Amino acid sequence: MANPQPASRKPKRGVSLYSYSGEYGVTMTIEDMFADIHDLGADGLEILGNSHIDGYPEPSDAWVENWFRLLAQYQLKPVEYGHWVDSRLYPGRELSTQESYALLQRDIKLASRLGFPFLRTKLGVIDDDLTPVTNWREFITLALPLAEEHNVCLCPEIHTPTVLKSKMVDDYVEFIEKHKTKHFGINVDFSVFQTNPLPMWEGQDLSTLKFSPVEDFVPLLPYTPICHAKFVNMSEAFVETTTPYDKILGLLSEHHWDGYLLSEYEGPHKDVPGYSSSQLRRHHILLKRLLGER
Amino acid sequence: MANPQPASRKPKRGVSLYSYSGEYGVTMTIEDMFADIHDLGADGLEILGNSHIDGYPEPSDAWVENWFRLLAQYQLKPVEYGHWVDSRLYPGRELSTQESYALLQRDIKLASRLGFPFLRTKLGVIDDDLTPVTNWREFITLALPLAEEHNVCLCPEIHTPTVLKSKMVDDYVEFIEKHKTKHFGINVDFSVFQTNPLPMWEGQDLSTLKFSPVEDFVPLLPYTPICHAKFVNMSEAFVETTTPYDKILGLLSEHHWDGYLLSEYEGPHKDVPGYSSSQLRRHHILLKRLLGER
Amino acid sequence: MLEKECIQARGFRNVGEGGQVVGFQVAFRSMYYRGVWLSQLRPATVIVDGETFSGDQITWTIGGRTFAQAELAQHADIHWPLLEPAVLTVRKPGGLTQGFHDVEVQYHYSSSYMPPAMDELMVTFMGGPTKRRLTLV
Amino acid sequence: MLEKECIQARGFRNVGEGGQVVGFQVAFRSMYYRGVWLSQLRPATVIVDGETFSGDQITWTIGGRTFAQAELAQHADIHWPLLEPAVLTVRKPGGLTQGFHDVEVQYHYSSSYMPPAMDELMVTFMGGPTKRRLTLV
Ligand SMILES: [Mn+2]
Ligand SMILES: [Mn+2]
Repeated sequence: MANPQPASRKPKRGVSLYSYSGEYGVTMTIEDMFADIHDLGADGLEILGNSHIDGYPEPSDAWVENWFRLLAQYQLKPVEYGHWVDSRLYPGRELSTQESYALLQRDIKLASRLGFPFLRTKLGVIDDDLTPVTNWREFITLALPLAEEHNVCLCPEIHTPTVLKSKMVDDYVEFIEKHKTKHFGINVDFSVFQTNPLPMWEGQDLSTLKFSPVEDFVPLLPYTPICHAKFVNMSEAFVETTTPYDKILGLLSEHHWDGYLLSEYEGPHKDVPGYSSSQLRRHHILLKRLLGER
Repeated sequence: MANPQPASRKPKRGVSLYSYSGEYGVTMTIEDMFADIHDLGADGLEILGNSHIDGYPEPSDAWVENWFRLLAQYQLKPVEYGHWVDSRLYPGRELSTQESYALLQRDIKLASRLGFPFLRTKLGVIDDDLTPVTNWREFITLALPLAEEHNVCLCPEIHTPTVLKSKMVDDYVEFIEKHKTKHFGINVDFSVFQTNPLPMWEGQDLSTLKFSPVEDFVPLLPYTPICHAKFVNMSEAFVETTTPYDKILGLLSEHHWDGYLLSEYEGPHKDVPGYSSSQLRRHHILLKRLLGER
Repeated sequence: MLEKECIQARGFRNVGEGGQVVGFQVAFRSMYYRGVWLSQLRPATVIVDGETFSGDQITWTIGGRTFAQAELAQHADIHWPLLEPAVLTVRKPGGLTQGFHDVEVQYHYSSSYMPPAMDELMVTFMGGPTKRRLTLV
Repeated sequence: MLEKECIQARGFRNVGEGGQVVGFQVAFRSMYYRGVWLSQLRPATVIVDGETFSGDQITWTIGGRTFAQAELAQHADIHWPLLEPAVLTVRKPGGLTQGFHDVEVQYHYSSSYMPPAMDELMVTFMGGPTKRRLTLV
């Protein structure tokens, strides 16, 4: 019932635990989040290493054992593991290439131990335009053999205010092509398609926000194994009011893209018990309808 | 700091986990309640068997091990174990004496395993005046040898609308005297002294409520090893507005009564996170002041 | 952790058997301050969008075991812990439609230290209404 | 579980050493959505009833280990988990008086995927005010 198999290649449904960040540890445990996702009939999971692993970066064997018990009980697959190369880890200086590589090694091994095929690799930035650190090619290149060994793919995230047609994205694509690697890719966060963002932060000037036409996604699909299905407002009619989900999912289905859509709720009232969960339920009704799942 | 020793014999401070019943399992775990009580400088604990023991009536060894770990960590002593002889356990008939005795055996053994010296033994009633079941003397008599073996004391609770000068209390005292036992006593809940109860239940007729003069407590002190320090409204001036705490604690100190006062919050807003905890903090400021603790 | 409301949003879903949707499940927590024995429970009624389900249309699942409502009275040795929502499985061929549903659960239990007449009263004074609007995905 | 507020009521108490009250403790949780390394933290300031404490008047306790504020920058290998409140121990001979106190904690941390200029901003946008009225028993 809960989880019908798609008849042909099409997007799969998952959830990022980030969606529950307003309740995690206050009114929800890891197990509560798993149970909540199970109700959606979704079977894919994103966690954030630094947030959701007790004892991070060295969880106990008992924690790991319980991790796999919970995955089995709630019929969930580990899909994406969020982590950070915190370039400004020490005050006053940036991490060296070797130091950054050491952080990558730690998280690749841990993600692999927990069964994740994808890592959402968040890079440090050097300016207000969010330009990544200048040595990213060096430490990613160092990490590619380990990623290959563990069969994982490192995916920086493309997120508003960045747009799909941008030097940042071009640089990532160029890197992938140059290395002819399947172990580096991009995670497209649907915030880049937001045509009508909510005024979430007081005083934010919305008039300067740029967004990407959905068509711009097409040439990037081969480099995009995974997406953040970002949403901020699901109406009672099961419509996301800020982002053209119909167009995005239409495009993905048309191109037989069959990666995971990881629901990522980033709207208001995340600290109101049950609110994020209720938004997720509406979001998966939308996804099921657009994907033709009964 | 937290827990100065009284210079002479006087009441000791504890807390019933019942106080947190609006938050237990929703926003508080057992450990949260222990940590909360530790802040009060109180060192005595009441639990309810049916509420607070995972796997009741047969907790796992791991649960019991954790129980003693928590007691040590938060410097708390098991004082009273609440349990019920649910006489109407089966629809349509009352439990036999032997069935009631079996329930007592189960709880006496479990309470003793967890280190409790007192049991708050709640009896079934047969009418609107809360008259206890007619066979209570029989099954309590059967249980006395086991109570002696485990060195525990069974204490029915005297609670409003019952008053201290009543047939129920006389009967209990007569039973204790007849058996010359230290393994049966009464728990006096300070609700019996409430001169000005809060209108907690809509439509309740407060004009008919009876209360006991504090002086009536004196002849019962020898039969009262433990009290529920019931409270329903602590003001910002650290005064309980319904119950003459100054008189009650004055009387107890004067008579060198040195049992535990188990704070039992039964006021409004128990489901508002932090509310009961904040009332308990005020209550223990009151108790410390009246007991001369710094 | 438990959701604060009596009726839990988590656990609300259709259930199937051999490829057919045969009904739905709804979980609710006890609003009482102590756990009760199954024999203290009285058969529950579930009302969804005005449609009433009761008696043998409903089973209870507690502690991984499932009971017919008529069996509850026999199980004085099985405890419904406070921290575990009871799952009601309601027979309804085809299940519920995707979307919003107004769900009400009526339940009660005996409590021997209260006047006997109260045993058959609905549990409304123990924690407010047991209605909630839920979303079925 | 954590209290929803940043500043936790649990853990607010005077602390002693050799029979003397030497200060007080206050615990607060991270309102960020991910755990941080100690070297990402900047020294905190605690304000109680208008009195300000900072620098070496304050130590941090995380994971059972206690750190001077000046040491935090070195510990890039020690993680402050989301589920664990940090305990600030504040030196104040005699401690705080019994009763109510208005407590404010100011803290911030670096986050490398945000513009570098944000590293030194107070964390006010991550979860509202960090003030709370607490009761010392
Ligand atoms: Mn994202
Ligand atoms: Mn009581």
